[in-house]
Amino acid sequence: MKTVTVRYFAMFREHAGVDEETLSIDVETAADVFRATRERHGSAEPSGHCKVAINDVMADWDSPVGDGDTVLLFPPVAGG
Amino acid sequence: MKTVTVRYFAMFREHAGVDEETLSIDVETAADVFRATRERHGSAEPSGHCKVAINDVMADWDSPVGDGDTVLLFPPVAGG
Amino acid sequence: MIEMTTSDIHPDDLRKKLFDPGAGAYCGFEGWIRNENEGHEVRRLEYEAYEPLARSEGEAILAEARERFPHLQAHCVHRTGMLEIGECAVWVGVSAPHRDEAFLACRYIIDQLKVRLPIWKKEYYADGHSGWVNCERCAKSA
Amino acid sequence: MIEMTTSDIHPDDLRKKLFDPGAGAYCGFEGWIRNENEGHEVRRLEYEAYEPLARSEGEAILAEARERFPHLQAHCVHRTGMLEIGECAVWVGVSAPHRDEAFLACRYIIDQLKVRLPIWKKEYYADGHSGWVNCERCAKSA
Repeated sequence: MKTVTVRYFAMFREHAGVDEETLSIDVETAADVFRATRERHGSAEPSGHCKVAINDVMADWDSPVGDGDTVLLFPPVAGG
Repeated sequence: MKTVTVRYFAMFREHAGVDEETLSIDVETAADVFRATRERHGSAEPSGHCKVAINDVMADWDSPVGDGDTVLLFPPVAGG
Repeated sequence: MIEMTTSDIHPDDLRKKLFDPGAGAYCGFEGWIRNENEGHEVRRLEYEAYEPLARSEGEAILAEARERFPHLQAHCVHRTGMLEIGECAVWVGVSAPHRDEAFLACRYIIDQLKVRLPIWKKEYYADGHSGWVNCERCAKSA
Repeated sequence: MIEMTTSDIHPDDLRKKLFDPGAGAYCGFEGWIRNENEGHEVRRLEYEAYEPLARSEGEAILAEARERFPHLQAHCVHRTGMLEIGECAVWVGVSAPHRDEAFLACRYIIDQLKVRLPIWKKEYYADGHSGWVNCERCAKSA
Protein backbone atom coordinates (compact mmCIF):
# COMPACT_ATOMS: atom_id res chain seq x y z
CA MET A 1 0.00 0.00 0.00
CA LYS A 2 1.12 3.51 -0.81
CA THR A 3 0.00 6.87 0.48
CA VAL A 4 -0.98 8.91 -2.57
CA THR A 5 -2.51 12.37 -2.69
CA VAL A 6 -4.92 12.82 -5.59
CA ARG A 7 -5.94 16.25 -6.91
CA TYR A 8 -9.04 16.66 -9.05
CA PHE A 9 -9.70 19.43 -11.59
CA ALA A 10 -12.79 20.91 -13.25
CA MET A 11 -15.37 18.17 -13.91
CA PHE A 12 -13.36 15.63 -11.92
CA ARG A 13 -13.39 17.91 -8.87
CA GLU A 14 -17.16 18.44 -9.11
CA HIS A 15 -17.63 14.74 -9.55
CA ALA A 16 -15.40 13.69 -6.65
CA GLY A 17 -16.85 16.45 -4.46
CA VAL A 18 -13.38 17.31 -3.16
CA ASP A 19 -10.33 19.25 -4.44
CA GLU A 20 -7.97 16.61 -3.22
CA GLU A 21 -7.83 13.57 -1.00
CA THR A 22 -5.09 11.36 0.38
CA LEU A 23 -5.60 7.64 -0.18
CA SER A 24 -3.89 4.46 0.96
CA ILE A 25 -3.98 2.37 -2.19
CA ASP A 26 -2.20 -0.50 -3.85
CA VAL A 27 -0.99 1.08 -7.12
CA GLU A 28 1.97 0.89 -9.47
CA THR A 29 1.14 3.43 -12.19
CA ALA A 30 -0.84 6.63 -12.80
CA ALA A 31 -3.42 4.50 -14.62
CA ASP A 32 -3.91 2.43 -11.44
CA VAL A 33 -4.62 5.64 -9.51
CA PHE A 34 -7.11 6.77 -12.16
CA ARG A 35 -8.92 3.40 -11.98
CA ALA A 36 -9.00 3.45 -8.18
CA THR A 37 -10.52 6.93 -8.03
CA ARG A 38 -12.96 6.06 -10.80
CA GLU A 39 -14.23 3.11 -8.79
CA ARG A 40 -14.25 5.18 -5.62
CA HIS A 41 -16.46 7.87 -7.16
CA GLY A 42 -18.51 5.62 -9.43
CA SER A 43 -17.39 7.21 -12.70
CA ALA A 44 -17.02 5.49 -16.07
CA GLU A 45 -14.79 8.15 -17.65
CA PRO A 46 -12.12 6.55 -19.88
CA SER A 47 -8.59 7.94 -19.60
CA GLY A 48 -8.24 8.43 -23.40
CA HIS A 49 -8.62 12.21 -23.59
CA CYS A 50 -7.57 12.88 -20.01
CA LYS A 51 -4.11 13.81 -18.79
CA VAL A 52 -2.12 13.15 -15.69
CA ALA A 53 0.72 14.82 -13.83
CA ILE A 54 2.80 13.50 -10.96
CA ASN A 55 4.26 16.04 -8.51
CA ASP A 56 3.57 18.91 -10.97
CA VAL A 57 5.25 17.24 -13.97
CA MET A 58 3.19 15.96 -16.91
CA ALA A 59 3.28 12.16 -16.92
CA ASP A 60 2.04 9.17 -18.89
CA TRP A 61 -0.61 6.75 -17.69
CA ASP A 62 2.06 4.07 -17.27
CA SER A 63 4.38 6.34 -15.27
CA PRO A 64 5.20 4.78 -11.86
CA VAL A 65 3.62 6.29 -8.73
CA GLY A 66 5.65 6.20 -5.52
CA ASP A 67 4.74 6.45 -1.85
CA GLY A 68 3.98 10.08 -0.96
CA ASP A 69 3.47 11.21 -4.57
CA THR A 70 0.77 13.68 -5.60
CA VAL A 71 -1.18 12.64 -8.69
CA LEU A 72 -3.11 15.33 -10.63
CA LEU A 73 -6.04 14.13 -12.70
CA PHE A 74 -6.96 16.40 -15.64
CA PRO A 75 -10.19 15.95 -17.61
CA PRO A 76 -10.07 16.88 -21.33
CA VAL A 77 -8.64 20.40 -21.63
CA ALA A 78 -10.24 23.32 -23.50
CA GLY A 79 -8.12 26.42 -23.26
CA GLY A 80 -8.56 29.59 -25.28
CA MET B 1 -4.61 59.65 -84.00
CA LYS B 2 -6.17 59.77 -80.52
CA THR B 3 -5.79 62.21 -77.69
CA VAL B 4 -4.78 60.15 -74.65
CA THR B 5 -3.84 61.36 -71.19
CA VAL B 6 -1.20 59.18 -69.54
CA ARG B 7 -0.62 59.20 -65.77
CA TYR B 8 2.64 57.85 -64.33
CA PHE B 9 3.15 56.46 -60.83
CA ALA B 10 6.11 55.90 -58.53
CA MET B 11 9.18 54.84 -60.56
CA PHE B 12 7.39 55.56 -63.83
CA ARG B 13 6.68 59.13 -62.72
CA GLU B 14 10.30 59.71 -61.70
CA HIS B 15 11.41 58.23 -64.97
CA ALA B 16 9.06 60.26 -67.17
CA GLY B 17 9.76 63.39 -65.16
CA VAL B 18 6.05 64.30 -65.18
CA ASP B 19 2.91 63.20 -63.28
CA GLU B 20 0.88 63.13 -66.43
CA GLU B 21 0.98 64.23 -70.04
CA THR B 22 -1.52 64.37 -72.88
CA LEU B 23 -0.35 62.78 -76.11
CA SER B 24 -1.66 62.58 -79.66
CA ILE B 25 -0.83 59.02 -80.58
CA ASP B 26 -1.92 56.26 -82.94
CA VAL B 27 -2.94 53.48 -80.49
CA GLU B 28 -5.52 50.71 -80.24
CA THR B 29 -4.81 49.10 -76.87
CA ALA B 30 -3.29 49.84 -73.44
CA ALA B 31 -0.21 47.91 -74.57
CA ASP B 32 0.23 50.34 -77.47
CA VAL B 33 0.15 53.26 -75.02
CA PHE B 34 2.73 51.53 -72.81
CA ARG B 35 5.02 50.97 -75.79
CA ALA B 36 4.63 54.56 -77.00
CA THR B 37 5.53 56.04 -73.62
CA ARG B 38 8.42 53.59 -73.25
CA GLU B 39 9.90 54.76 -76.53
CA ARG B 40 9.19 58.38 -75.64
CA HIS B 41 11.10 58.13 -72.34
CA GLY B 42 13.76 55.67 -73.47
CA SER B 43 12.76 52.92 -71.00
CA ALA B 44 13.15 49.16 -71.51
CA GLU B 45 10.71 48.11 -68.77
CA PRO B 46 8.62 45.10 -69.85
CA SER B 47 4.91 45.19 -69.07
CA GLY B 48 4.93 41.74 -67.41
CA HIS B 49 4.72 42.79 -63.74
CA CYS B 50 3.15 46.16 -64.42
CA LYS B 51 -0.54 47.02 -64.35
CA VAL B 52 -2.75 49.38 -66.24
CA ALA B 53 -6.05 51.14 -65.61
CA ILE B 54 -8.22 53.07 -68.04
CA ASN B 55 -10.35 55.90 -66.64
CA ASP B 56 -9.85 54.63 -63.06
CA VAL B 57 -10.86 51.03 -63.83
CA MET B 58 -8.28 48.21 -63.80
CA ALA B 59 -7.75 47.00 -67.37
CA ASP B 60 -5.79 44.43 -69.38
CA TRP B 61 -2.95 45.24 -71.76
CA ASP B 62 -5.18 44.36 -74.69
CA SER B 63 -8.07 46.56 -73.50
CA PRO B 64 -9.04 49.15 -76.18
CA VAL B 65 -8.11 52.78 -75.61
CA GLY B 66 -10.48 55.43 -77.00
CA ASP B 67 -10.06 59.08 -77.88
CA GLY B 68 -10.02 61.16 -74.68
CA ASP B 69 -9.27 58.22 -72.35
CA THR B 70 -6.92 58.49 -69.39
CA VAL B 71 -4.45 55.60 -69.12
CA LEU B 72 -2.77 54.97 -65.74
CA LEU B 73 0.56 53.14 -65.84
CA PHE B 74 1.45 51.26 -62.65
CA PRO B 75 4.93 49.83 -62.05
CA PRO B 76 5.12 46.61 -59.98
CA VAL B 77 3.18 47.16 -56.72
CA ALA B 78 4.49 46.57 -53.21
CA GLY B 79 1.84 47.38 -50.61
CA GLY B 80 2.02 46.50 -46.92
CA MET C 1 6.48 34.57 -21.96
CA ILE C 2 3.06 33.36 -20.90
CA GLU C 3 0.98 35.21 -18.34
CA MET C 4 -2.09 34.00 -16.50
CA THR C 5 -4.44 36.73 -15.32
CA THR C 6 -7.88 37.34 -13.86
CA SER C 7 -7.97 40.90 -15.31
CA ASP C 8 -8.85 42.37 -18.70
CA ILE C 9 -6.35 41.66 -21.48
CA HIS C 10 -5.02 44.77 -23.29
CA PRO C 11 -3.61 43.65 -26.66
CA ASP C 12 -2.30 47.09 -27.61
CA ASP C 13 0.02 47.33 -24.60
CA LEU C 14 1.06 43.70 -25.03
CA ARG C 15 1.97 43.97 -28.71
CA LYS C 16 4.42 46.78 -27.92
CA LYS C 17 6.55 44.23 -26.07
CA LEU C 18 7.11 42.48 -29.39
CA PHE C 19 8.61 45.46 -31.17
CA ASP C 20 11.91 44.66 -32.84
CA PRO C 21 13.62 46.80 -35.52
CA GLY C 22 14.15 43.62 -37.57
CA ALA C 23 10.47 42.61 -37.45
CA GLY C 24 8.44 43.36 -40.56
CA ALA C 25 5.34 41.42 -39.56
CA TYR C 26 3.10 41.09 -36.54
CA CYS C 27 0.31 38.54 -36.16
CA GLY C 28 -2.06 38.58 -33.20
CA PHE C 29 -4.76 36.11 -32.25
CA GLU C 30 -7.51 36.58 -29.69
CA GLY C 31 -10.09 34.11 -28.44
CA TRP C 32 -13.34 35.93 -27.67
CA ILE C 33 -16.28 34.64 -25.68
CA ARG C 34 -19.06 33.98 -28.16
CA ASN C 35 -22.77 33.66 -27.48
CA GLU C 36 -23.21 30.16 -28.90
CA ASN C 37 -21.59 26.73 -28.76
CA GLU C 38 -22.87 23.60 -30.47
CA GLY C 39 -26.40 24.95 -30.67
CA HIS C 40 -26.56 26.22 -27.09
CA GLU C 41 -27.04 29.89 -26.26
CA VAL C 42 -24.14 30.80 -23.98
CA ARG C 43 -24.36 33.60 -21.39
CA ARG C 44 -20.87 33.47 -19.86
CA LEU C 45 -17.87 31.21 -19.48
CA GLU C 46 -15.80 30.28 -16.45
CA TYR C 47 -12.16 29.35 -16.95
CA GLU C 48 -10.26 27.24 -14.48
CA ALA C 49 -6.52 26.66 -14.85
CA TYR C 50 -3.92 24.73 -12.98
CA GLU C 51 -1.44 27.56 -13.12
CA PRO C 52 1.92 25.92 -12.32
CA LEU C 53 1.56 23.49 -15.22
CA ALA C 54 -0.25 25.97 -17.50
CA ARG C 55 2.79 28.25 -17.19
CA SER C 56 5.43 25.58 -17.71
CA GLU C 57 3.54 24.01 -20.63
CA GLY C 58 2.93 27.49 -22.13
CA GLU C 59 6.64 28.34 -21.91
CA ALA C 60 7.48 25.02 -23.57
CA ILE C 61 5.12 25.83 -26.47
CA LEU C 62 6.63 29.32 -26.94
CA ALA C 63 10.13 27.80 -26.91
CA GLU C 64 9.10 25.28 -29.58
CA ALA C 65 7.75 28.12 -31.74
CA ARG C 66 11.00 30.10 -31.37
CA GLU C 67 12.97 27.03 -32.38
CA ARG C 68 10.87 26.50 -35.52
CA PHE C 69 10.87 30.17 -36.51
CA PRO C 70 14.15 32.05 -35.91
CA HIS C 71 14.04 35.73 -34.83
CA LEU C 72 10.53 35.25 -33.46
CA GLN C 73 9.24 37.33 -30.58
CA ALA C 74 6.23 35.69 -28.97
CA HIS C 75 4.08 36.35 -25.96
CA CYS C 76 0.72 35.15 -24.70
CA VAL C 77 -1.80 35.83 -21.97
CA HIS C 78 -4.64 33.59 -20.77
CA ARG C 79 -7.47 34.70 -18.54
CA THR C 80 -9.14 32.68 -15.82
CA GLY C 81 -12.33 33.25 -13.86
CA MET C 82 -15.76 34.32 -15.13
CA LEU C 83 -15.89 36.00 -18.57
CA GLU C 84 -18.78 37.68 -20.36
CA ILE C 85 -19.67 37.60 -24.08
CA GLY C 86 -17.13 39.55 -26.15
CA GLU C 87 -14.36 39.43 -23.56
CA CYS C 88 -10.91 38.25 -24.58
CA ALA C 89 -10.00 34.87 -23.02
CA VAL C 90 -6.63 34.41 -24.65
CA TRP C 91 -4.22 36.57 -26.61
CA VAL C 92 -1.23 35.38 -28.65
CA GLY C 93 1.09 37.87 -30.33
CA VAL C 94 4.16 37.25 -32.44
CA SER C 95 6.50 39.43 -34.45
CA ALA C 96 8.88 38.06 -37.07
CA PRO C 97 10.94 39.29 -40.02
CA HIS C 98 8.31 38.18 -42.58
CA ARG C 99 4.57 37.53 -42.59
CA ASP C 100 4.73 33.86 -43.46
CA GLU C 101 6.45 32.89 -40.22
CA ALA C 102 4.37 35.40 -38.22
CA PHE C 103 1.13 33.69 -39.28
CA LEU C 104 2.49 30.14 -38.94
CA ALA C 105 4.03 30.74 -35.52
CA CYS C 106 0.91 32.43 -34.15
CA ARG C 107 -1.24 29.57 -35.39
CA TYR C 108 1.15 26.97 -33.98
CA ILE C 109 1.07 28.59 -30.55
CA ILE C 110 -2.71 28.92 -30.25
CA ASP C 111 -3.32 25.40 -31.61
CA GLN C 112 -0.92 23.92 -29.06
CA LEU C 113 -2.18 26.05 -26.17
CA LYS C 114 -5.71 24.84 -26.77
CA VAL C 115 -4.87 21.16 -26.53
CA ARG C 116 -1.98 21.13 -24.05
CA LEU C 117 -2.62 23.71 -21.33
CA PRO C 118 -4.42 22.41 -18.24
CA ILE C 119 -7.29 24.87 -18.60
CA TRP C 120 -10.98 24.04 -18.54
CA LYS C 121 -14.03 26.07 -19.34
CA LYS C 122 -17.56 25.79 -18.06
CA GLU C 123 -20.34 27.25 -20.14
CA TYR C 124 -23.36 28.84 -18.51
CA TYR C 125 -26.37 28.60 -20.82
CA ALA C 126 -29.38 30.84 -21.31
CA ASP C 127 -31.61 28.00 -20.04
CA GLY C 128 -29.87 28.03 -16.66
CA HIS C 129 -27.83 24.85 -17.20
CA SER C 130 -24.06 24.69 -17.37
CA GLY C 131 -21.51 22.27 -18.76
CA TRP C 132 -17.78 21.66 -19.08
CA VAL C 133 -16.56 22.08 -22.65
CA ASN C 134 -14.90 19.04 -24.30
CA CYS C 135 -16.19 16.85 -21.51
CA GLU C 136 -19.30 15.16 -22.84
CA ARG C 137 -18.26 11.75 -21.58
CA CYS C 138 -17.37 13.14 -18.17
CA ALA C 139 -20.79 14.72 -18.03
CA LYS C 140 -22.51 11.45 -18.92
CA SER C 141 -20.70 9.61 -16.15
CA ALA C 142 -21.59 12.22 -13.53
CA MET D 1 -13.94 48.64 -45.15
CA ILE D 2 -10.52 49.85 -46.23
CA GLU D 3 -9.10 53.16 -45.07
CA MET D 4 -6.12 55.04 -46.45
CA THR D 5 -4.42 57.36 -43.98
CA THR D 6 -1.34 59.50 -43.47
CA SER D 7 -1.67 59.25 -39.65
CA ASP D 8 -0.62 56.64 -37.07
CA ILE D 9 -2.62 53.40 -37.13
CA HIS D 10 -4.22 52.43 -33.80
CA PRO D 11 -5.00 48.67 -33.91
CA ASP D 12 -6.72 48.61 -30.54
CA ASP D 13 -9.40 51.11 -31.56
CA LEU D 14 -9.77 49.46 -34.95
CA ARG D 15 -10.26 45.93 -33.63
CA LYS D 16 -13.22 47.10 -31.53
CA LYS D 17 -15.11 47.71 -34.78
CA LEU D 18 -14.97 43.98 -35.41
CA PHE D 19 -16.73 42.97 -32.23
CA ASP D 20 -19.61 40.59 -32.85
CA PRO D 21 -21.32 38.46 -30.17
CA GLY D 22 -21.06 35.48 -32.54
CA ALA D 23 -17.31 35.90 -33.07
CA GLY D 24 -15.08 33.54 -31.13
CA ALA D 25 -11.84 34.41 -32.89
CA TYR D 26 -9.96 37.51 -33.91
CA CYS D 27 -6.85 37.57 -36.08
CA GLY D 28 -4.89 40.75 -36.72
CA PHE D 29 -1.94 41.34 -39.01
CA GLU D 30 0.35 44.35 -39.08
CA GLY D 31 3.13 45.21 -41.48
CA TRP D 32 5.92 47.04 -39.64
CA ILE D 33 8.77 49.00 -41.16
CA ARG D 34 11.92 46.94 -40.64
CA ASN D 35 15.52 48.10 -40.71
CA GLU D 36 16.69 45.77 -43.49
CA ASN D 37 15.66 44.60 -46.93
CA GLU D 38 17.63 42.25 -49.16
CA GLY D 39 20.88 43.07 -47.42
CA HIS D 40 20.41 46.85 -47.39
CA GLU D 41 20.16 48.81 -44.14
CA VAL D 42 16.88 50.74 -44.37
CA ARG D 43 16.32 54.05 -42.55
CA ARG D 44 12.75 54.88 -43.60
CA LEU D 45 10.14 54.04 -46.21
CA GLU D 46 7.91 56.25 -48.31
CA TYR D 47 4.55 54.90 -49.46
CA GLU D 48 2.76 56.24 -52.50
CA ALA D 49 -0.76 55.09 -53.35
CA TYR D 50 -3.22 55.82 -56.07
CA GLU D 51 -6.10 56.12 -53.64
CA PRO D 52 -9.21 55.81 -55.86
CA LEU D 53 -8.10 52.41 -57.14
CA ALA D 54 -6.47 51.35 -53.86
CA ARG D 55 -9.85 51.83 -52.19
CA SER D 56 -11.94 50.07 -54.83
CA GLU D 57 -9.48 47.18 -55.12
CA GLY D 58 -9.28 46.92 -51.31
CA GLU D 59 -13.07 46.77 -51.03
CA ALA D 60 -13.13 44.07 -53.71
CA ILE D 61 -10.61 41.99 -51.72
CA LEU D 62 -12.61 42.36 -48.49
CA ALA D 63 -15.78 41.34 -50.34
CA GLU D 64 -14.03 38.24 -51.71
CA ALA D 65 -12.92 37.31 -48.18
CA ARG D 66 -16.47 37.71 -46.83
CA GLU D 67 -17.77 35.50 -49.63
CA ARG D 68 -15.24 32.76 -48.86
CA PHE D 69 -15.74 32.92 -45.10
CA PRO D 70 -19.33 33.51 -43.92
CA HIS D 71 -19.97 35.64 -40.81
CA LEU D 72 -16.62 37.38 -41.28
CA GLN D 73 -16.05 40.95 -40.12
CA ALA D 74 -13.02 42.44 -41.82
CA HIS D 75 -11.39 45.84 -41.91
CA CYS D 76 -8.05 47.22 -43.04
CA VAL D 77 -6.04 50.42 -43.00
CA HIS D 78 -3.04 51.32 -45.14
CA ARG D 79 -0.74 54.24 -44.49
CA THR D 80 0.91 56.47 -47.05
CA GLY D 81 3.71 58.99 -46.78
CA MET D 82 7.02 58.71 -44.95
CA LEU D 83 7.30 56.02 -42.25
CA GLU D 84 10.06 55.34 -39.75
CA ILE D 85 11.41 51.97 -38.51
CA GLY D 86 8.85 50.20 -36.31
CA GLU D 87 5.84 52.12 -37.58
CA CYS D 88 2.79 50.23 -38.79
CA ALA D 89 2.27 50.53 -42.55
CA VAL D 90 -0.76 48.27 -42.87
CA TRP D 91 -3.24 46.69 -40.50
CA VAL D 92 -5.72 43.91 -41.31
CA GLY D 93 -8.20 42.70 -38.71
CA VAL D 94 -10.85 40.01 -38.97
CA SER D 95 -13.26 38.41 -36.56
CA ALA D 96 -15.04 35.13 -37.27
CA PRO D 97 -16.90 32.39 -35.41
CA HIS D 98 -13.83 30.10 -35.30
CA ARG D 99 -10.07 30.52 -35.44
CA ASP D 100 -9.51 28.57 -38.62
CA GLU D 101 -11.42 31.03 -40.80
CA ALA D 102 -10.04 34.01 -38.85
CA PHE D 103 -6.46 33.02 -39.73
CA LEU D 104 -7.24 32.04 -43.32
CA ALA D 105 -9.26 35.18 -44.07
CA CYS D 106 -6.65 37.50 -42.54
CA ARG D 107 -3.94 35.82 -44.57
CA TYR D 108 -6.00 35.97 -47.76
CA ILE D 109 -6.61 39.68 -47.35
CA ILE D 110 -3.00 40.71 -46.67
CA ASP D 111 -1.65 38.46 -49.46
CA GLN D 112 -4.06 40.00 -51.96
CA LEU D 113 -3.54 43.58 -50.74
CA LYS D 114 0.19 43.23 -51.28
CA VAL D 115 -0.06 42.19 -54.90
CA ARG D 116 -3.18 44.02 -56.07
CA LEU D 117 -3.30 47.47 -54.47
CA PRO D 118 -1.70 50.29 -56.48
CA ILE D 119 0.74 51.15 -53.71
CA TRP D 120 4.49 51.58 -54.06
CA LYS D 121 7.23 51.95 -51.53
CA LYS D 122 10.56 53.65 -51.80
CA GLU D 123 13.29 52.63 -49.41
CA TYR D 124 15.78 55.15 -48.09
CA TYR D 125 19.06 53.40 -47.21
CA ALA D 126 21.69 54.13 -44.59
CA ASP D 127 24.19 54.82 -47.40
CA GLY D 128 22.08 57.72 -48.70
CA HIS D 129 20.66 55.91 -51.72
CA SER D 130 17.02 55.08 -52.28
CA GLY D 131 15.10 52.61 -54.40
CA TRP D 132 11.61 51.50 -55.32
CA VAL D 133 10.76 48.07 -53.90
CA ASN D 134 9.83 45.30 -56.39
CA CYS D 135 11.08 47.46 -59.19
CA GLU D 136 14.56 46.19 -59.96
CA ARG D 137 13.93 46.13 -63.71
CA CYS D 138 12.42 49.63 -63.64
CA ALA D 139 15.53 50.81 -61.81
CA LYS D 140 17.82 49.26 -64.42
CA SER D 141 15.96 50.99 -67.23
CA ALA D 142 16.16 54.41 -65.54
